[in-house]
Amino acid sequence: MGILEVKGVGKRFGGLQALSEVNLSVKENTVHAIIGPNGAGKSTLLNCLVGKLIPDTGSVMFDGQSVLGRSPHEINQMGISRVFQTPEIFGDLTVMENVMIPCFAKRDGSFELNAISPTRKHGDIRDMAEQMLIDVNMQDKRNMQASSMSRGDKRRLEMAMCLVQKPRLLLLDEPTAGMARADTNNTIDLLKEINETRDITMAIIEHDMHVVFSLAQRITVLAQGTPLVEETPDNIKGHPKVREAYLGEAQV
Amino acid sequence: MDQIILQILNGLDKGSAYALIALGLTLIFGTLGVVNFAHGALFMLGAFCTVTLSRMLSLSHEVVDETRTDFLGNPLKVDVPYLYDIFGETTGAAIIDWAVPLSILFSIPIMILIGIAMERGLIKHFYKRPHADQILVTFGLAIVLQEIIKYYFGANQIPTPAPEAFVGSFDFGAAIGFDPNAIIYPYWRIVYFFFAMTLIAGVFAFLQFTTFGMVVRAGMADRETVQLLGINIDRRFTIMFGIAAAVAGLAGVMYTPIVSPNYHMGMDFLVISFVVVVVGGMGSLPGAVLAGFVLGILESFASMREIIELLPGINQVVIYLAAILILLTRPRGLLGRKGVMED
Amino acid sequence: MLGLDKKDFTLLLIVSALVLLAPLLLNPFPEGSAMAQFNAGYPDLMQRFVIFGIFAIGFNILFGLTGYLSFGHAAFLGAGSYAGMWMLKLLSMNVIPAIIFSTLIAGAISFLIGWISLRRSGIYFSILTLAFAQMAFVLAASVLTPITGGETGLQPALSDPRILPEFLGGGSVTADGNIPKPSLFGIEMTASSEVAVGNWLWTLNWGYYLSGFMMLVAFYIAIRIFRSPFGLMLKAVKSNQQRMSYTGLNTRPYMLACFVISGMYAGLAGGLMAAMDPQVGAERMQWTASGEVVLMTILGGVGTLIGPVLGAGLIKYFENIFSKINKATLEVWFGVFPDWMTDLMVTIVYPFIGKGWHLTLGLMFMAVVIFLPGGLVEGGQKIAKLFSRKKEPETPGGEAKPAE
Amino acid sequence: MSKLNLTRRGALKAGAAAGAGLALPTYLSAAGHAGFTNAPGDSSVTLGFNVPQTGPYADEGADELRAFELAVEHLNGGGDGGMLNTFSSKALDGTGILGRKVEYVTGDTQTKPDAARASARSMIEKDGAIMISGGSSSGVAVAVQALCQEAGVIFMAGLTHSNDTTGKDKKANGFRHFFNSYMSGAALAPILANNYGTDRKAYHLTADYNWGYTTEEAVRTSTEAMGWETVAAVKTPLAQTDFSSYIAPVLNSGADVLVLNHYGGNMVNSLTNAVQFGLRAAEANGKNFEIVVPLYSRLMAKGAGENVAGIFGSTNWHWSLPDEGSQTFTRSFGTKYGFPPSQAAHTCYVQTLLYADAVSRAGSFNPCAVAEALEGFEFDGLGNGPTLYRAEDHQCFKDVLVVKGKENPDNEFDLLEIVEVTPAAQVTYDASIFGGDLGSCNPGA
Repeated sequence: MGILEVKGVGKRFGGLQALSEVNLSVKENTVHAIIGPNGAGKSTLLNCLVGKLIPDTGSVMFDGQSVLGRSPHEINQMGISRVFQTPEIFGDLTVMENVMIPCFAKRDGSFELNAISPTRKHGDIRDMAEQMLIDVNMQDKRNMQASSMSRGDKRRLEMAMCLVQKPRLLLLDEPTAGMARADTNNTIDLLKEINETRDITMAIIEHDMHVVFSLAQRITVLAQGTPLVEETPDNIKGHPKVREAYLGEAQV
Repeated sequence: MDQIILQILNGLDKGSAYALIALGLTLIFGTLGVVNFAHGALFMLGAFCTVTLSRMLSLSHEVVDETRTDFLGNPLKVDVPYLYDIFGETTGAAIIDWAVPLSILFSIPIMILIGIAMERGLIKHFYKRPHADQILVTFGLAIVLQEIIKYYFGANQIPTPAPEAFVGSFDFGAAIGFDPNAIIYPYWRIVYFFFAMTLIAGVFAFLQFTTFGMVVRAGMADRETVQLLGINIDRRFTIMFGIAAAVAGLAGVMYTPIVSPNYHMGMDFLVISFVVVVVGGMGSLPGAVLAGFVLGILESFASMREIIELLPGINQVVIYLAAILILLTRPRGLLGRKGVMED
Repeated sequence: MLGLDKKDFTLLLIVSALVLLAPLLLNPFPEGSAMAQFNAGYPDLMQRFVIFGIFAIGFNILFGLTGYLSFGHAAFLGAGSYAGMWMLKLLSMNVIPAIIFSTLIAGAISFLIGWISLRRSGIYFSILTLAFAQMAFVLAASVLTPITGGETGLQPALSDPRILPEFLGGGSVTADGNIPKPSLFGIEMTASSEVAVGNWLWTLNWGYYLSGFMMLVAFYIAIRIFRSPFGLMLKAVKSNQQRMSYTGLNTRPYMLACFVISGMYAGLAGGLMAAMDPQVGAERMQWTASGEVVLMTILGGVGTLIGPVLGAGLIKYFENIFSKINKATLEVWFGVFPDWMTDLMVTIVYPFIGKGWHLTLGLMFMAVVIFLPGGLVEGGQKIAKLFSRKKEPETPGGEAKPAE
Repeated sequence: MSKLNLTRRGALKAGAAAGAGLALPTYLSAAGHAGFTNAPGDSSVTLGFNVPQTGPYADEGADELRAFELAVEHLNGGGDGGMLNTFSSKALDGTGILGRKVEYVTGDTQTKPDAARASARSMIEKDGAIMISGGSSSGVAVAVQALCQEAGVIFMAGLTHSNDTTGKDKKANGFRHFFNSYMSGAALAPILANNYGTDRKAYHLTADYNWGYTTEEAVRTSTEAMGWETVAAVKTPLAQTDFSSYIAPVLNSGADVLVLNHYGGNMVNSLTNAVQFGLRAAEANGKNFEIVVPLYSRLMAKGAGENVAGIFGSTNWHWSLPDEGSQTFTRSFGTKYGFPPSQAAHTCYVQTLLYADAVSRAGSFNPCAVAEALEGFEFDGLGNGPTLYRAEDHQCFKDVLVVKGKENPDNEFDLLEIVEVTPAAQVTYDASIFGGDLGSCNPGA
């Protein structure tokens, strides 16, 4: 039994069958990559996992509980965090505040009317956030306005915001898209370290095969809305079906 | 039955006024994203173009008539328009009588100039500012324009009748087999309806079939890309503003015989025009027109005696009630685009 | 101090001092002098300053923190006023029940309207709130006349029951046959003391100080909300709702709580208005009244603590002081000049005062937004910067501005 | 703590010119003042004129303000003295009021009860006004009247036509010279019956607010008493500008008379729309279709233009009245401003004179003394013939004018012609029929 079990999921947009009969099992403490050509349904699948979309058929179980019909904040509270393709952060707020918000969500749940007590008196939250900033090496930027940072820093911040919640499953949507090689390697190292030291399961959508093969323990190949193969990285390399699906697009 | 047909006529008539005002507003607000609280003022300025032209045509010199007296008992001074001297009394009177239709020609260049001046001088600097700032600056401008008009024309309504030829009503009922007088409708309102339809069609055709329109539509969808293509979208947006002002102004010009203008008429229409645009859906021109007609017809039906007796006060709230129901069932109004002014 | 950090506490102290000394500060010109026209230190206007201050502070909690622009806040002000007035009619002329009840009723109504309107965001939310408020207004002015007094408004009457015992402000009629006045355990809201120093005359009014105290409480609570985790969440709503839900936070209850708090502020303001001046007109709910609080907030500075209060003060000052200047006043002012010059000056200034006060107001709106983007607070900060020697270190990344 | 006491303000105002030096703080106590709010100093007295200066009634407000300025001028002995010369009471002699020069302050009601009260309060609290007058709507009049009662000053209502002002909302400190809905109905009905017959069917359009209700009620009752039948009465929103959807069904409803219980912009628009729909030219039930406007004003007639031709209505006063008082007033006003006064201007001018006269006769500015002098006061020479200020409800009873829109006006002011001057006796009613309670006079302080 994996921590995330997707069974027979299908989703239709008007005339387009975006997903059909998708099965996926993500084992605890592994890094599981989902790859596939453009339009294969990767993002749709991800959106079905976090409650942004509701699949027409099938089931999505996280740790034995169904996530279907739950809203994104409930699914997050179950232990699933998501990193977006373009970093989604609180641009108007400071870096510190950005990290404190998920701490509050972790401690107080999805709603708490803390309308009178001063934020600065919540020492535990402060400590949590402070430690996280040190972990991602951003403590010197703590008072900067988040939107004024570089894209790389924004992504690091978003990662920190997800990690500080200690999720059990981290979903990453092309975490290295548009990054320079050096940054990509840094990100790979960071994710590896996270996976190893924090016991966080990861599901990652990625185009960059270098990233995929550096990180993933298992890979699912998606094409035209259905999973083609689910295998270890070694077996995926040179798999005929995968070659066929990518039609030379893959940089294997 | 005749009552229903009559209220549909009324609704179309009201709707054409709403649609016309909302059309101009949605060009600026729904697509350029500027919350323009001065739009009602443009409508009002259009109406006062008519008043101004009609005053200019009636420019007069005084002739003392010894046979009559004024209110203080002095000999009465009679005003004789210069036009009478130039064209003779009959032709002169006829020209003055046609002041409202003549104002169409008079107001177009003026309104376009006002619109362009407004955009260049003020709005241009506010495209990137928060909506709150746009509200404050355009509301301020609306008040200023309104007060200037009040200073010169007073607060009272100024009668601006339609030409003699359009006075009276057309008996629809008789034409389609009802009793005489069952369904009558004033000629001028029929004219207004067709005028509105023509203007709406003109604006759509302009945006749909000209290169200019295509560029503007592309610019509305994605301003940056169009600019990257080396097209000067700013200038085109300026012209769009001019056109929107002209549409609002023309709506005002033709409306004067229906409701005599005063300086406040723009504010009276401001709320309803925003409601129409939003109910139609942000960023949608057809939506604005459709919403105008839907709300116009609903308002007409709600003002039927039988309905008011059933639901007292319904005539007062029907537009707002409809707006709430539409927005709750259709999140982006009737035909709105995703992501326009949703945050 | 009081759970505030030093900076906020200083701000609270300054505002408290201003409220306390307003009767002196707002009457800088001696009685009878030509400039006395600009004195604003009389009870009615001072009460309006602080009451509209409360209204604007509450509105700013919604608009400033979350960015949700409600165009129907006047409905809560009006509902609060009607509720307060009914307390004055039925229960007693003591203002305490009126104020409490008006806040609660406005809270209940804002819960209903918020619950529905918050299903939409952006302009769609604005139009929903506008539609609800306009419905409330037109119905209050017409079919609800038995409850609201219609267009004429609701006032206390000699025939009202006022069932509480006399010492709690009950009783229909006073000993001399008049309607009792709103009071606080026997102290009438209109009661004032006057202090005269030379030709200066200051009116210290009970109603004003009660309203002023309520405003300070409201202001203090607003600071606490701004600095609380709840306030942080509201700023997060404004910044990025998507991230918020993927962080496990439910935006709906945060928004609804904020909307209700904001509505209760409006209700409190409405209740105080009824208590200070026992008369409620339906036009208190009209869209122009909703628009006015929007303008106050923007004028003062959206999202700043003190801005809305300044904006409210400025607009009310214009409405009450500029509208009262007439040609005769001008002739006195410019009377020192030769006749032709007096006439000239009067001709130039006349369009901007008296019946032209709207024009001046409109010009001021435009001037503020063009020259002081960010409102009066930003203008104040600019001036403060001019005078402070200390040069601020340039931060190219942009240090996040504290919400001042 | 003392109660509100503004007596010192007037004294300070007067003394300021002398330039008193810095004095020690003086705490005023309740004792030792005149016993009423804003008692004036020895040299001047301040009146507050509260009129709409912005909004749709701004022109009417401007005309009221002109009348007030003229009244002040006449009271202070300036100009030609106006109606001081024709007024039956001779207590006023052009030396101000009780020897004090009359000064005034102005404010903007915005035709909103809230704004009007704010403005009036500032006059009372800041400027020391001892009397408030003016206004152009009943909502404003009722609100400001209640305020004056509470503050202890006299309110001399301006233009307010609803029965409520001196009916259910009457106050001991408030006085109305203007006529009301009931009188309009009582004056109009016989004229309508004479001209249009007694078997008419009426369709009412009524503005959906208090004044509309009382007017519809008054006209219905009095016309039905003449034998008319009311086919329907439809309420129209106050904010309505285009009345087409209300007018359109009228012609086919079986009615042959349309009664427009509208005032101001409502009336201008609904009448314009009705004429546009051809109602003036139409026939129904074999009779000419007719339109009636219960309350007329010249400014409204101007806004409606030639649409008013031949339409009946009632009005409080008109400049073409032939009596000496009216003629004198029209002359002074017209000479000063270049056009004739409106009925709103007339009522405001007369109210100011009546107040000044009552103070002079009472020999005191104390509101209770003034009220006593006004109650039951009979006078003449201010237009409208012999008039009674009835003590029971503080309503003036005088002749009411029934007017008709002129077919061929000579000039832009000559829009209405007087059809009939209905004598006061015919429009007098029992003071108790509208309920309400005057209470007792409040001198404030």
